Amino acid sequence: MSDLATALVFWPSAAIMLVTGLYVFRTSSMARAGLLLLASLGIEGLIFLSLASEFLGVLQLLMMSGEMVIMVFFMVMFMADPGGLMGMDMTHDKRRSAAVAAGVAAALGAVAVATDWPGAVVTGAAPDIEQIGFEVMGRSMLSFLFAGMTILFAMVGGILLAKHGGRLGIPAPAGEPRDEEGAGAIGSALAGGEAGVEPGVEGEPEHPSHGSHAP
Amino acid sequence: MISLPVVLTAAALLFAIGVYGALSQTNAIMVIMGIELMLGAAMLNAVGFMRYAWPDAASGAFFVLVVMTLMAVEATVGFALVIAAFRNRRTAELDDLTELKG
Amino acid sequence: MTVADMKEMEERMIADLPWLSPIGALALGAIVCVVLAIVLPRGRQGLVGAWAAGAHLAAAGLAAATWLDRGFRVTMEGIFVVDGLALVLTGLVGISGALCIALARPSLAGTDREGEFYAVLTAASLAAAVLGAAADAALLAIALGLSSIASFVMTGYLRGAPRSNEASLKYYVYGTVAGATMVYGLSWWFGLAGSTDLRVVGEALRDAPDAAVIASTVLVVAGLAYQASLVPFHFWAPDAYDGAPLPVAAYLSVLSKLAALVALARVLALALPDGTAGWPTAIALIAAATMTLGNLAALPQRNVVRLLAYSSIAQSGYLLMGVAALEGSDQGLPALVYYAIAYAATNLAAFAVVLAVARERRSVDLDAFRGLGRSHPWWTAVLVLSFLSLLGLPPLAGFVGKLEVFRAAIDADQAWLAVVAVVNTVISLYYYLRVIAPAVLDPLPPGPAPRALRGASLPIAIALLGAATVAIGVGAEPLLDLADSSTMLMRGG
Amino acid sequence: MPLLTLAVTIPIAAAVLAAALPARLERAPQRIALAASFLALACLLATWARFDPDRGMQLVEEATWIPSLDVAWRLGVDGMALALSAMSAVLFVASAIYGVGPRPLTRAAAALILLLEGATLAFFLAQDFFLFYVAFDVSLVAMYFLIALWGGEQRRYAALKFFLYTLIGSLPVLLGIIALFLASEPQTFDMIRLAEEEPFAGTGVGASLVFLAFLVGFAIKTPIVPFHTWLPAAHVEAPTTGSVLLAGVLLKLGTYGLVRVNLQMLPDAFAKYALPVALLGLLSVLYGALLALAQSDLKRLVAYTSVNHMGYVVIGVAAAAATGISSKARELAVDGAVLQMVAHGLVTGALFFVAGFIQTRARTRDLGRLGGLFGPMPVYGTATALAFFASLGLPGLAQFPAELQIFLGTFEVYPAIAALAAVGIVITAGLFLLALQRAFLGETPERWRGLPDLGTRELLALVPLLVLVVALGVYPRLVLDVISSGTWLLGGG
Amino acid sequence: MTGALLWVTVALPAGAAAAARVAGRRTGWVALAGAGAAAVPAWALLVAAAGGGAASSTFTWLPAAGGVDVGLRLDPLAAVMSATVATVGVVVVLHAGGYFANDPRAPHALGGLLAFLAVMQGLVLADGYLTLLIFWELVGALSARLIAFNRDDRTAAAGAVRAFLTTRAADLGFYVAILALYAGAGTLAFGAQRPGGALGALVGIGLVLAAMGKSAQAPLQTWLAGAMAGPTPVSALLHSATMVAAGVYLLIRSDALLAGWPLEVAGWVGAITAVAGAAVALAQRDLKRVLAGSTTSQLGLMFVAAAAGAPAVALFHLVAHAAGKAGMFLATGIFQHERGSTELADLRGAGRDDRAAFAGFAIGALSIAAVPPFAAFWSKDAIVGAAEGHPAWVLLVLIAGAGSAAYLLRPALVLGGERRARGKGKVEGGTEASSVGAPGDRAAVVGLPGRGRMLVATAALAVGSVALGVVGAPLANLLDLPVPQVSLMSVALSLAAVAIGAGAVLVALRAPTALARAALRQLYASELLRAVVQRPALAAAALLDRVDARGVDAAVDGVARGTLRAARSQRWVEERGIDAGVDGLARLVGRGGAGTSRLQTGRLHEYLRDTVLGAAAVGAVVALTALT
Repeated sequence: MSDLATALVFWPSAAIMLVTGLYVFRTSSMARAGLLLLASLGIEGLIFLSLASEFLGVLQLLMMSGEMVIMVFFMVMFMADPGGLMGMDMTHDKRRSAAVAAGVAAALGAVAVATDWPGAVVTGAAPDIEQIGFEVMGRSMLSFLFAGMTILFAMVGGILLAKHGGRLGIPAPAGEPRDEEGAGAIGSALAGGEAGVEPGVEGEPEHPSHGSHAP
Repeated sequence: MISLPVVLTAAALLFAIGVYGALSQTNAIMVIMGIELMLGAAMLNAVGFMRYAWPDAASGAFFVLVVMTLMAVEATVGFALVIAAFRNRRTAELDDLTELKG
Repeated sequence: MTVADMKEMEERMIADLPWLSPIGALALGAIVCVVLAIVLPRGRQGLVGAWAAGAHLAAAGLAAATWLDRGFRVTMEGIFVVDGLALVLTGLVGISGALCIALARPSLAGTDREGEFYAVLTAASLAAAVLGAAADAALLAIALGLSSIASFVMTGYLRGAPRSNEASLKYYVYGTVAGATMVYGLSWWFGLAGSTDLRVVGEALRDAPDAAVIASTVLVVAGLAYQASLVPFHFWAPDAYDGAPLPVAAYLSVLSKLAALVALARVLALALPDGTAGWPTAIALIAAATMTLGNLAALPQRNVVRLLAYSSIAQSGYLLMGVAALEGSDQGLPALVYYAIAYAATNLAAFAVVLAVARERRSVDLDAFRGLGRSHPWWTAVLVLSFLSLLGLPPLAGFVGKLEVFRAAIDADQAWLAVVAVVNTVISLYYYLRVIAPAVLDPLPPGPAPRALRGASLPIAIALLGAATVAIGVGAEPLLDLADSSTMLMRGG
Repeated sequence: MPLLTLAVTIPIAAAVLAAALPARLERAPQRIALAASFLALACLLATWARFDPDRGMQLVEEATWIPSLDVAWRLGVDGMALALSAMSAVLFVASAIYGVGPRPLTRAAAALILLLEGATLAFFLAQDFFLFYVAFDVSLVAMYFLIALWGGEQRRYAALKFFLYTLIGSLPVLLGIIALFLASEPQTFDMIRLAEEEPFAGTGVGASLVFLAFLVGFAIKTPIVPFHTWLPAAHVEAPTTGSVLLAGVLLKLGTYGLVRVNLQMLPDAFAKYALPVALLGLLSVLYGALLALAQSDLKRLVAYTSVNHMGYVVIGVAAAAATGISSKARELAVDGAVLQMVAHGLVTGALFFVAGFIQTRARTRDLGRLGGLFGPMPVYGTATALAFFASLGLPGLAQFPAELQIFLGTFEVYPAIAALAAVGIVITAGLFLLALQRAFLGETPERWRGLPDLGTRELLALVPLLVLVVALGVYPRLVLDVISSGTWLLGGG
Repeated sequence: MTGALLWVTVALPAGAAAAARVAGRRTGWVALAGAGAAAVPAWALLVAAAGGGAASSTFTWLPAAGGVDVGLRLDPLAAVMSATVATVGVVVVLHAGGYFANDPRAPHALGGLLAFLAVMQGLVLADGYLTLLIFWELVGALSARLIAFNRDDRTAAAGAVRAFLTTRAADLGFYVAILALYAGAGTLAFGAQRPGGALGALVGIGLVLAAMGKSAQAPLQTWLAGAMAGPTPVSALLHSATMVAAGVYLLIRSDALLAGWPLEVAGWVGAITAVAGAAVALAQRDLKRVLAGSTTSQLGLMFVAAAAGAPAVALFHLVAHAAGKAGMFLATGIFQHERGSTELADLRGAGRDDRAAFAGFAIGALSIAAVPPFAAFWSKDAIVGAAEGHPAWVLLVLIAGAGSAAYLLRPALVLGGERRARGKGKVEGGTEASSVGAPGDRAAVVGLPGRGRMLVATAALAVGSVALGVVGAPLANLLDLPVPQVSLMSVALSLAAVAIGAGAVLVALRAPTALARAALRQLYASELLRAVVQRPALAAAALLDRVDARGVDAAVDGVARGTLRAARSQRWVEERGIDAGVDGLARLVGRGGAGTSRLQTGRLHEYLRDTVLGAAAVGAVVALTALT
């Protein structure tokens, strides 16, 4: 891609990416926020494309579309006022957060601009897909495998944390004597002395599947 | 035209937006979004560097892949946690999580 | 790169495989755990734990065998270093991980995700072992990621308990922010070096512009420092330990922390050779801040778990003295290694007793420890020994450890840091005594006798850890030899 | 034969044996304690026979332990170590004979007493700081349990106070040891070498701080006013044997350390601070004497006289520190101080036995309630009078030559302090005579008419001490020839 | 040879003491044999010394710093003292055999007496100040033990305690003197030169003070009166003849060391004590206390003699006084047995009942009152002569002489006067022996068990009082000192004084009541000592005890808050005591702990914010260190 084309894609994309990114946190609707994030990161994929990283750009677009759809689902499921109808504020400590963020931006931006970055200043090139393939299947094989492990255990962990009810969907046999010592003991350990609190698994709320539209 | 500092500055701004989100949002999901943006900024850096400084550095591309993986897996676990939290408290507001302190 | 090159590389990597056997054992163990957890009936999930523990011990054994038979080697085209530091960490992870499983087993028995828990724990151990051996930014990032994720999951294991949930969520947000920060910093390192290989990074950073080096280094350090709970990246730790199941807290305070510290040592030594950007001083300052804040914050605690959390933050500070002395002294690395071993045994022993008390008395308030000496003399003995070891009294493990880091600090011209550490040691006496004194001195409070605990794994673990706390101090010589001969390959490129 | 090692290990091994005995062997613990304490004494007497007073540190037994830190099992004797360890062994034999309270020793009591013996002997004989400190702390623990398990009504309070005070006191000692270790070149825990090389020669800030650390630690143990408040409480509540050993042996740990460490290893710093230390000693002498004068509880009275008598030791050591190298006064003062430690051990041991005997008979130690005891208990009265007179420094009894030498040595340096300290002997004379008058003279009240005189076991425990008191008083060279501080005080061996 | 003899002299009585303890019923005779045997080497020493022999047997006692020696020595002074002690010892032991004839605790008493003889021999034979101090203190301890012989008697116990404490307090001077001497002269041998300056002053003051205490010189004389609560033979041996003379012996022994102002001080003390003691003696209502006052007074005269540069005279008077005063005590012991009391009121007419004993008493009294030709007449005249250079001392000595006549005539008149019908004497106070019964029962008196032995002993001393007048010159020769000159003037003066004193009693001139009361109460010396020493010490002790019980930090807090807190009893003390040290120190640190703990708010976004700020700080620090 030529410099001009790059510029033509990059500038507006970058602007949109940043604006949508910022508006993720300025909207009072969680669904909107999710969509904005999707947009922002999707646009980032476009930028990747413009910066000659076609493989990564495409990958980013695909990932984001998948991921963001899931995220929107979540928002609808769990958030108070997912549609932002109530206009409620989801922020705290905004001024100081903004100041800190501005400071971070200033510091990083200043260093980024001021630094005489090393390396060849080239145009129009980036590692091509073959190089990436060699990298993945060669030097970074171990890391790649490890990334796979990470995904596996993120899934396992996610299920562990999120799935409700008996093990792997098999309901506990009725009448089986439950070892209350196990869960109870840990529970009390965490409760830090509040004996009697039995936050056993059975104590979970039954159907937390949607948010309450409390006034 | 475009040059490396421009890309890096854009990434820095994106990162700062992510930081702002992580700091200012009361809702866990929103905070996760901020984190996604921060990771996105890191990817943008790497891509920028590959384009303008190290065209042959495939390890950078792999690094971006890794970051994408991280985005995905962290989101997965994050959502799972939010579900669990919601089951317990019917809320994912971080401001409510103040039982542990001191 | 040609196909022939590729072939050659492939052969080299295959030849490297024996050096990877320890982490291979953990990886295999973790995956089989998942399968077993699915396959085995609910009453048999304990077998998953046994398998996981076996995998841990196998990893430790393979690490020892690797050290003895094969020696040290940079493997996988330079991204994975099998040297003394990494092998010691792997061994520690193996043994401590197995002990953590033994600690966790009584609490977990009968819960609904027992098998998966062991799987996740083993994955965390795998991540810890890899973290300590990674010499590549991408591997580092993903290893920290897996380590973090597994930790979050374990912390939040008690889904029904709001405290566990809260702890996990806080840990998660804090950890992912810190991880993202590190990734951002690593991306700059890549930009400065043109490679994610930390050795190449080290060469590049030597001459790179200061501002970029400093900024990126701070960002990278943030990620590792958070997992090592160093000030100012420690905020998650007390809350997470407090809310997590106690065996998990023990795991986090030992394995995750040590892995992060080892990774920190390696990353700093590789990427910033010869103290580029003056990091030894900065690390020394962080060490001083960490031990001071940890000790001060521990003073008012009444919750023994939180107290131990702050204590372990303070211990991170002492451990970090070894890292700070890496450049200035040959004794820095041995000090770090020995202290890590001593700390692992000691802190696990402390947590084990606290866990036992929590299970029996359903409280971890200071008052729950009153009169412990009357009802459980052996627990109390181990508790006292471990706390005194944390304090650093001879002949316990902690004493030799402190001595080693003091030595290293002085040898590295950081005597001021040793002085700070000494002052901190004095402060820490107070809160350790706050637990020990009522446990040893008070009579048993009136009330119904608590239920006796069933099962042998916890008492055995307590006994082993107590013995180790003493033995590592009294028989320090072999371990000091080990520490002395543990090296860090590829230092300085 | 490694006699010193045997002297340390036999009691400890016997302690383990006694603890492991089946409960039905009722008399076995006492027999084991007796046999072990006699064997330890025999080892030390054999050492005494082989001892050459003209050489300093000698008969060193050394076994490697942790060579990396130059920690070793180093035992050795010079005059002070031999005299004090032999005196301790005698007191332990007496304690083993008497048991705890009126009954024979139980398993736990025998084990604790033997553990205490092993620890204190190790402390006196240790020429390695590692061992020195471990022994220091183990003795504390054993004594704590002696008080806490067999003490009087407020034993918990007393034990707690004792424990906290002395544990807090031991921490500065540890820090001082670490400082000495780190400052030595090459670094070592070898006390003989540290005494020769004096890593903290001079009076710089470092030397002063290390000196103060040791001083505070030993001052609490000794105890020097104002660190003495734990002592009366501990003594009043401790069982008879506990008091005997606490006063007779454990207090010497402080003054021994003062000589061994502060005087031998930090002479310059001590010279700088000699005057304040001597003034503290003087304060102890007068304060202890006056407080003792105000007591009506016999044990409290004796406890406070210990403060007084240890004050003399402190004065003597301080005076020795103030004088230059190899002056006459220095030798006199240190000879006197060491002899005073030995004499005080025997005399105070006897005094606490005496107090314990009346406690078991009359169930009170209140001098106001007692009276006319000479009538029913002439033997007891005579023994008490002898012990009293010994304690008030009557010539012909053990403490006179000790105190005289301290005065002679001190007067050349601090005439005013020596003269004022001599006032202490008048006050102690007063308090002992008044006690004698109140408790033993006058008409015997009806309630004490039937008190039985001393039994065989009591005599067996007490008489040897009194015989030694007389022997040392008549011919102090029995011990002084061995002490011969001139040969070892300046290091070398 | 002579060296061994020295040790034998000390060891024999000690061995005899042990033998007497186990001798059972025959203890009196065993003790006598022991004392007699012990006298042999003592006299042998005197003979050797008379033949010009001198010896020393020492050994290193404290090996440090070149060694400090102890040992015994023979020189004329030591020999004379030793012989005196041994001889009086034999006589007193003989008497005591009778005195304790019916007492089951006789072995205890006789053993004590013999043990005392052993240490007294050690004292007089000591070579060097260290040895002297050792025996000096031992003598004091044994004295206390013997005074408290009658253990049911509270007065005796109190007397013993007071005797020991007073002398030991004075011995503080001895200690300090030894320290100063060693520091100044580097030796503790006799004959050392007094060091100059402050050290010399300490030596002088210290030794004089020690001598004053032992010899019961004003104002430390009160213990001697208290000591009279002991058995009478003990009073005879310790508190008249030998032990109390040790102070004089010390002055004589330290003649050279104390030359100059220290002796001047001693002289003044002696002269004043001589008068004060006489006054005290005059006012007493108890015979033994009369004799005690007299002893004080006579010892004062010896001080004067020693101070006036006539140690031979002092020694002469010491010997003469020993015979006379011991004789009187022994006779008193007989009366005591007969009347069960030593109160003068109870003894009225006792001399008529027992004329033999009265004769012994009278001869002793005449001697002490300086009636010619009895022994003390010569010695006292010599004192007057020796003090010529000090007119004031002469005057005081003469007054004391008059006083002695008066205070001795008074009891003599009582003893020899008409019996007065009266019930059984008061039993409390010095009634360790069985009293015979009502006064006037002469048969009972004669049949008193042990009376024979007591009489023989009394008689022996009476002979001494008669005969010893001639030893003045030989003594002086033996000691190689100027022979006391008895001038007509001094004879006349002292005779006049005696006459005045006796006359005053005969005309029943009464002293002003206030003075009499003061004299009866030891001129308030006890009150003085109590106010100056005892009360402050006890008050300080009590105060410190209160302070200490509340923990040392309470003292810092001030008295006001301290008293307030006292109300809050034991509980407070406990908590405060334990935690004060730990908490107080840690409070500051703890505040820091609370502060850092407050950072942990539990609010995640604040954690993150603080972390970013902290990281920024770290970055800033790194940047600073990297750029500088």
